[in-house]
Amino acid sequence: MTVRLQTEPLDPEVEVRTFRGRLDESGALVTFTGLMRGQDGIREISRMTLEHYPGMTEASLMAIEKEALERWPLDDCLIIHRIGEIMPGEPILLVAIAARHRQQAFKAAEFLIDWLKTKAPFWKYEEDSDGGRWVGARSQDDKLAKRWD
Amino acid sequence: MTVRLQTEPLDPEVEVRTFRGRLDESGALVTFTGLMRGQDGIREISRMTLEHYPGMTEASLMAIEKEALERWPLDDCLIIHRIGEIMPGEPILLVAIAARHRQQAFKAAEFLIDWLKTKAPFWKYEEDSDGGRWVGARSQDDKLAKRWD
Amino acid sequence: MQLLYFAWVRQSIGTGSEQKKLPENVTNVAGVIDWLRHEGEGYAEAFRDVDQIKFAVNQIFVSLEAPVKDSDEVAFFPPVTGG
Amino acid sequence: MQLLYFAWVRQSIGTGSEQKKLPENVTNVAGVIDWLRHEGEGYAEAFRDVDQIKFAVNQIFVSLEAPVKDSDEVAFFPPVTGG
Repeated sequence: MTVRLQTEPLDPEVEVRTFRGRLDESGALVTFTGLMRGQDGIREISRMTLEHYPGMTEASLMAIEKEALERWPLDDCLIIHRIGEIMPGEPILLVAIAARHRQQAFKAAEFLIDWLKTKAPFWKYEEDSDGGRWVGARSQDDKLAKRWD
Repeated sequence: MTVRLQTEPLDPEVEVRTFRGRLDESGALVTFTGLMRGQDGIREISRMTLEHYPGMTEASLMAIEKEALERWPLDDCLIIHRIGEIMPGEPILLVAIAARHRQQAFKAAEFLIDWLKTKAPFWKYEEDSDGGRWVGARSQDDKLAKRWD
Repeated sequence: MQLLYFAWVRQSIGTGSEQKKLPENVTNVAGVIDWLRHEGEGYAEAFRDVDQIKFAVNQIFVSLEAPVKDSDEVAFFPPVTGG
Repeated sequence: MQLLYFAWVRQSIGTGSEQKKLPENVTNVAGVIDWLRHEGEGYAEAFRDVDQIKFAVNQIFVSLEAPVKDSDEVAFFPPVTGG
């Protein structure tokens, strides 16, 4: 059970290898990597900056992880989130879930990400050649999070 | 779009790193690794052997991948399945899916595994100290596969 | 006809593949099973309960009524358990 | 009271954190917002549309009616966009 925020680049494969090495009797390992997209369909995004609420962000990720562990029989669980400056193509978020069977692992992974996106205090600032803007919340994310109420 | 069967050990992190390196504008990367469990709740399993139908197995995995690509807008997709002898803790199956958004990637990953488990010609033979047996199909897998009819 | 057997079907019959001449009166998968059942004890054992068997003609899953001809590849195996 | 601002709330107000004495007649989050609105143009701008603002008291998400006291840490920020 690990929650980590880091300004350094995130290497998902190194993290997953370590995570997998600690597993014992898990039959299923699901991972999700959120990658920074260099365009949003309209603009070319040159850089993103992730702001967070020191203290509350970590506590909120731990609470989300705890909730997942109460809802599903998981063997282990990892959340790593970048903060600070992020360049296109770089991983922003890694979630890894190990369980006996795949169903629980998939459900828990989707749950963690849905709650993280709507309940953990992070804010994205995007920059392109015209300047910068704060990314607005997606109503789709609120809809997805409601699945778990 | 890759489908591969291999007798050699499967290194999920090496494969995912290569897969991720080829991505361009994907925002979401979902992976599933199926690991051999050294016990089934009753017995200690010392070894597993995976038999397949050369030709039909590859064709069937490619057909499942094609179906996933028709159902969801995916950027890329990878299926690697072990055949032959497998020891406890070793990866049996790796599925990786990249898409713009996470919803499609998660759905496609679950779909691929559900169909693979019920439609791709593989058969598991388990051995323990009492001898060996062919693993029976799980009715739970049939139920999960029916979600996608 | 190219016949293929996998997993415990292969073990019961004692071989994974064989070439046999399709009898003229056999026209579908159900007929192939009835014919093979009389080819020996291992075959009888393998095909005792048809509900436990899946079959493919030329590498496509089919039903018992699917037509077959002598040039086909017909495979018999248990429900799949990969992944 | 320890006040924290994030993202565009922080940018409007011009600082990420400040210490201010809570007025005696202010007892809940809605009251804090009404009070801060009169602290200057940046505050007025940040709190113009309360529907666009989320708030936490001592790092817990709360509603506008949540009680506050001078020793609390109160944070204001836009809807979250991590992940």
